[in-house]
Amino acid sequence: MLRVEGLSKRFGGFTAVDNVDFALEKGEILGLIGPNGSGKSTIFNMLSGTLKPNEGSIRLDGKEIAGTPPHAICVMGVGRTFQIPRPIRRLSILENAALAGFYGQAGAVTRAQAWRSAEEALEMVGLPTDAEAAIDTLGAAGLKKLELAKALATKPSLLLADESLGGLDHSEMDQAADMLKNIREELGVTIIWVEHIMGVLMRVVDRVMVLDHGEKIAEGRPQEVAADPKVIEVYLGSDAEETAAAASRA
Amino acid sequence: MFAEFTEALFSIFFIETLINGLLLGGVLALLSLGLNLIFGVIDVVWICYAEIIMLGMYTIYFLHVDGGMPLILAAACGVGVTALLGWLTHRLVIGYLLQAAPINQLLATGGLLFFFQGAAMVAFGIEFRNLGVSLGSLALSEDIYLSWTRLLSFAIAAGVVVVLYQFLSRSYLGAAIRAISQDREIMILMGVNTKKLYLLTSAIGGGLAGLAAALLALQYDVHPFIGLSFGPITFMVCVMGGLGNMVGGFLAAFVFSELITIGGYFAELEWGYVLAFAFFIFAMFIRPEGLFARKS
Amino acid sequence: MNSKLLIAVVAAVLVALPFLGLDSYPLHLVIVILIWSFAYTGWSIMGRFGLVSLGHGAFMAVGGYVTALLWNELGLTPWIGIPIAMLCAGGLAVLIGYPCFKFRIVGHYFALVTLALSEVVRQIIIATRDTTGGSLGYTPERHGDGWSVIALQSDDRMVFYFVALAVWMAGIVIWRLVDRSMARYALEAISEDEDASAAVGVRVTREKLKVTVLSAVMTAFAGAMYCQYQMFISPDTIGGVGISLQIVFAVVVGGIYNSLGPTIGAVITLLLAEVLRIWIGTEAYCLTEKICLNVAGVPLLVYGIMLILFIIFLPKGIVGAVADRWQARNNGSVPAK
Amino acid sequence: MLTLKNVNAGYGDFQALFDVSLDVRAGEAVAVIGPNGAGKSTLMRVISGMIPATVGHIEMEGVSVLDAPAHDIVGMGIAHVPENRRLFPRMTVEDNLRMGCFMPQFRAKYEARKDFVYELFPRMLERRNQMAGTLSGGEQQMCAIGRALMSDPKILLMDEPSAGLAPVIVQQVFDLIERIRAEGLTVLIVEQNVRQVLRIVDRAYVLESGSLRLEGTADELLQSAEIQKSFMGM
Amino acid sequence: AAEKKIKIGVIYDYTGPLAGGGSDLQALGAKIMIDHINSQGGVEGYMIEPIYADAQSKPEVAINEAVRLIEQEKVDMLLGFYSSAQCVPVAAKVDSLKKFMWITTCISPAVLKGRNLKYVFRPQVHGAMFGELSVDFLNSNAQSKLGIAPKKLRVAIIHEDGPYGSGVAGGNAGAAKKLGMNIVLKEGYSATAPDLSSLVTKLKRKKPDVILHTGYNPDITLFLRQAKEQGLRWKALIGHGAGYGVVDKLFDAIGDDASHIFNVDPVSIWKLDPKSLAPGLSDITAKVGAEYMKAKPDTKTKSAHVGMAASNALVFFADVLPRAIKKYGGIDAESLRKAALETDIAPGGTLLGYGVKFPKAGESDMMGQNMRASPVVMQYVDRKVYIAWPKVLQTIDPVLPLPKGSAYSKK
Ligand SMILES: Nc1ncnc2c1ncn2[C@@H]1O[C@H](COP(=O)(O)OP(=O)(O)OP(=O)(O)O)[C@@H](O)[C@H]1O
Ligand SMILES: Nc1ncnc2c1ncn2[C@@H]1O[C@H](COP(=O)(O)OP(=O)(O)OP(=O)(O)O)[C@@H](O)[C@H]1O
Ligand SMILES: [Mg+2]
Ligand SMILES: [Mg+2]
Repeated sequence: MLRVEGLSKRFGGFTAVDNVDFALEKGEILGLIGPNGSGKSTIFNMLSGTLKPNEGSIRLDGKEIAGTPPHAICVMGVGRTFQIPRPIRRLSILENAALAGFYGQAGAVTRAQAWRSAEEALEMVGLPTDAEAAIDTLGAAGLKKLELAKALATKPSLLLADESLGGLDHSEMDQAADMLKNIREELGVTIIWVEHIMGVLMRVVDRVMVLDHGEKIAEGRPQEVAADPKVIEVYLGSDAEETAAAASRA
Repeated sequence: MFAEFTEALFSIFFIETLINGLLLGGVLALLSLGLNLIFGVIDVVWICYAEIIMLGMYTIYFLHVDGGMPLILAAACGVGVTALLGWLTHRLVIGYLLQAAPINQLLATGGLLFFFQGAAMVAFGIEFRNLGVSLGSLALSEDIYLSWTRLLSFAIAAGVVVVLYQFLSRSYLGAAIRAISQDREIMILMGVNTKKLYLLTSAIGGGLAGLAAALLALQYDVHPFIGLSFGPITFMVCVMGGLGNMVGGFLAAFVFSELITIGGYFAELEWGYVLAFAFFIFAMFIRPEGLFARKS
Repeated sequence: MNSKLLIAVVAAVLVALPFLGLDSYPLHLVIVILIWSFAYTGWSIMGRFGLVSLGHGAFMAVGGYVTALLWNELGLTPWIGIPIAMLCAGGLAVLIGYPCFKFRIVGHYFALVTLALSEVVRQIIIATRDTTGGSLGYTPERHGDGWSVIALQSDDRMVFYFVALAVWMAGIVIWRLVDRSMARYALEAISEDEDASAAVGVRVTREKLKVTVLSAVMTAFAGAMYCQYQMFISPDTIGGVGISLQIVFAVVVGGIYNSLGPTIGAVITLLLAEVLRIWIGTEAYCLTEKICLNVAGVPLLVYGIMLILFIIFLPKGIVGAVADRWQARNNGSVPAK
Repeated sequence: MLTLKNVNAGYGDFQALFDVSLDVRAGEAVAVIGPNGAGKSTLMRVISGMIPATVGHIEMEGVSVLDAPAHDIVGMGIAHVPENRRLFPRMTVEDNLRMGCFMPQFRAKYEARKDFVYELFPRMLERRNQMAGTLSGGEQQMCAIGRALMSDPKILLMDEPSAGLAPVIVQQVFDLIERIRAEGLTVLIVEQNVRQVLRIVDRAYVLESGSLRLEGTADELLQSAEIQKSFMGM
Repeated sequence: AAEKKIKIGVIYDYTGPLAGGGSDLQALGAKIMIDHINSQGGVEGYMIEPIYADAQSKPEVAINEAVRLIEQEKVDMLLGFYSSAQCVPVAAKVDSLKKFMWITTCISPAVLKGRNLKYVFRPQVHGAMFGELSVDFLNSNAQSKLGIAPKKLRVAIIHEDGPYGSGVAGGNAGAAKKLGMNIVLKEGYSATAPDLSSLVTKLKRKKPDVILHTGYNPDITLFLRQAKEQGLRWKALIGHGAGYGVVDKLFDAIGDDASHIFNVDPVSIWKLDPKSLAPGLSDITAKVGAEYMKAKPDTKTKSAHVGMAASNALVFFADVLPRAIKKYGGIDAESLRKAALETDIAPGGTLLGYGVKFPKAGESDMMGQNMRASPVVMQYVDRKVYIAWPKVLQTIDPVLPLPKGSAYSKK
């Protein structure tokens, strides 16, 4: 459903993403990993339209979307979360999701429909759906969940999840990982997931792609990647064994 | 029409216009220095900045004319008074609003603007007061003379920019002033007393207003509303240079002043301002971070 | 229920006002306040979303000058002139707003760009003095005595009162419509985080532009109204930075997040100016032979202090503070900041 | 060296810490672990003066920390590497380090400390003129720790130094902490990465919902089934 | 017995930029005269009850105050107004309210010209007269003093762009054109402009012999200072009232270089030869002067502003008001209007020296304008004020061209 070819992004003289190709099948979960600053979020920013690629094409269901503005891409069915949660604090939790439901869905949406999809999304991630609940009542984990709920309320076909686990404790990480699985299974959403917590990521994803300095250095099933010496060198380090263990547990 | 234009263009007086622009730029640069510092550090637009300059001019006027103090000394006192005013502005108003919405901070200094104008009017009346001192001018040729006051403004503005730049980039205090604008909360972890640092910055900014006042007093009558003539231009110079960017602000002052004088030379004076302001808007579109901001 | 009743009572009082023996001059004040309230309401429609424009003086001036110029120069009735003026203001708003929003000029920068706009418009009016009268001001030509429908002129204040009242109410209604619309959520979101809003499908530039144009058009209409009522405009009375600031101040004093805030702000600031000026008068008070105080400056001074105190102690404005109190009493709890 | 007694703290009306007591002896490395929102960061902030304690005592080498003005606390030898690093993004690495040396009593040692930090992190020497905001995550963490070390502190507070970092980098950061310990520094560290942190500290406290629930040596806790279950996903 | 009284709304600018530009002094003059009349026991049994109001240098405030005084305070008439920007809208408003308005100061022709106002009267000189007089003065003296034929004379006209400056400059230009003078530059500028260096440069390029300037206060001193510093030279500088009327300020600003500047203004009442005036007037002049000094003890040179307002107010109290009461039986607008239309004061009959007569309906396109008013050309020499023109009133033979030694004199 998604086909990316020759994608590059430069900031000034610095190349953040360098000629990356990849493709996704419907319903797949792709893990995107790589050292800090290797260009993962930058790829997300280009897929979601926040940044314009310098080169390359991004085709969603055959349609070229590179350079399309973010709101349009959202309506076309690409939902994203932000690495650092960006809720609208002046709106309630429900309104945050409803906003996404109203503006982010394809076609004309009535208010009632928007609110309904918001409630569904919040239920999915396990957040309260009462109208008054304010953002301030959410902790770090809640905010991450809200990011997901906002993306889900737009009824995406492709979900870009950026470090949904960062800063969560272990039990919450597990919950979140299960949630992503659920989303795929129940809604049939295709997912790209960026994460540094290998123990969880490897259990969930179908395929892993590894970036380093903006270039793709490996791609394949979790076990293969976890064993790749190059990946171990630049990314996994001494975590490799545990990662491999997690991958095989999946 | 066209002949008139070319004649004007190739006249020696066009060169004089360019020089005038440069010298006016010195004045604008001086005006905007302190504001720029405050702007960059505290991230609050002091709309009342020009009014602090006005009060500085009054101080100098009274000390020199009524008190018989030598001009230099009076100017020094003026700097002291405006520094105190800057300090007070932060202590009594802005300090309470650091967490408030930016618009409220802006408006509070707007309230100060009215307060300063009103206070000046109550205390000093509405008369135009004139220092009656002229430093004369430097004859470059038969036709072209340069005002010493403006040359002095230019030199002082340039000097202050250099000093300020050195101060900000070399000293601990300077580094702290830059740092506080980037992350206020963790300054405490550096052992910085943020309150004191803000007050210090406000006082330095205020003191620079006094310096500007000293040079303006040599060129303009003092009256409670003099700030209105300079306020808007000063803000725009700061913004066009990139807020908190001393060198950028300095350069922007000259862009502005050249536009004003050249526009005023070829057409009626207002068109100079229209040109400058329109250019400002345009410049914001192409370089929103300021014409002279370094790309980060 | 309760609030509906309140509104009904207020409306009844307002309609009955001129028949309650209100003198001519107070009626004049009320009209002026209503017109300004409409302009302030127009400003707050965008101002409440963090779009702090200091350029509304420009829109107001466009409204007044275009209408009056069309009437005097081309004999075009304000019935057509005002819509044209509003169109011009809307065009100007797009001209300045589109690039601003496209290039992400927000906060102080937006305020200062729009400030430059009001200066540009003011200077242009002054510079084209042969047509606009420059700082002398401009007067729409009278169309006979009494009142004229075609020229939208009237000697009878009563007529203007009801027109102004209707306009003001329309302003409140528009404010509330925006408040209840989905666009409000979008704009709240945009004002906090443009990227995050765009990521959930909000068309940031378009939403901002829509509200800016609406606000500009309303302000221009207020400018035209002011011109028709006072039969006089000058760059400083309805344009320039001074007016732009006056608008912002009044709204903040009244309360930016409430439909009645701008109106209350208008009532308070305009009446305050009036009362202080009349009360304090023009005498000079001398402390000693030589030291005299020019008390004529006191209104300005008091106005300044009030503004500062308001902002420090009632940052949500009068209406906002009252509403919070009200809510606190009803909920028995302290409102969130 | 650092002692907290019955400390309460919070934000406005919200209380985040309830009656917390703990102490850290000289030369020790102590971890504070706990679920999200437990108040771990709040605890660090109270110690370094970023937020005031409402009740309780905090003493550093017998001197009350709470009696000192907040900005003098770093002068008592307490340095804090805040959550999310919090560098000054538009200043160079070297300027960031300089800020760590801001207090007048530290300035004389500036050159020496800088050399020390560069020796510890040769990468920083390489990057010293780069804007801190453009550093990679791991580099930023080095810079943040380096900045805290500039004041030659007696105790270093670290709030989730491994958050959001790639596994290799996380490893580097923990190595780094061990090296710092080797220099004789006392460390109080907050971590989500419980397994790794328990390998490098001597003792640990478990904080939940603002109260201390458990305390023990690293080994004890590593063995504890409860800890394994709730914090290590086993 | 209940005393009868006439309530008068007196509006000037006590605050804002215009206040210091002369409005404050005008207000003082009016007040001195009102106090004087009351101290004489009022007019025909009517005491004068003034209500002073501040227009704050803003037209909209002036309108508001006018409406308030008329409708709220129920004044019988308005008196005063300094700025033409205020007079224009206020006069229209007051006239449509059918109230009587006596303008002491605003001089713009635009206030009355072509408006056919019925209840607004202005004993004051109007702006075009200023402009015409200065040109007339040049026309008569160019050949003899400057050795330049009037048609060859290079004249620059600069003015603040308000109604006042524009009005005067219009008079300048009209008259100069009629006489075929060479107008090398005519330009307006905003009185609050922070810089006039471009204007000075333009003037230098156009090399005028004479500069005709109209401005308020801060802009005049700014212009003079920048002109001096940039080396602008002229043979004569002729100012036209307002800022040029405040002699002290000129000398404060540029010192002795202010010497030999000309100023067109109604004459300073203290400069007139008492013998040329009707008996009794010089006593009043002296009294006004004494009160002036009492109010402003720092004054070095008495400004013409105070006398101007005093004189113009006196015309109303001494001539119009008694006739309205005695002949037309009251102080309503209609009676005052009829009385004013009958005013016929010969030259020498006012403190300012000129006579007063208003046009009858259809006689002029400036209804309400005193047709007998005329300014004079004064010249300042060493802080003293002399009358240079017209010839009959001369107290000095005009010094022209500017003598060597002044910073502005041509080498
Ligand atoms: N707007 C920008 N301007 C300049 N450089 C940028 C910009 N955004 C990102 N970069 C640089 O591009 C590189 C890739 O950044 P990106 O955020 O994609 O990394 P990442 O893989 O998501 O890292 P992390 O795992 O730490 O989130 C980094 O070196 C970063 O500094
Ligand atoms: N600035 C703040 N204002 C109000 N409440 C806050 C603030 N910071 C934290 N809190 C609240 O205080 C509680 C404790 O927060 P704290 O940041 O100390 O938790 P933590 O243990 O560090 O969590 P994490 O693992 O997510 O960093 C949380 O409920 C949080 O919502
Ligand atoms: Mg990232
Ligand atoms: Mg934390």
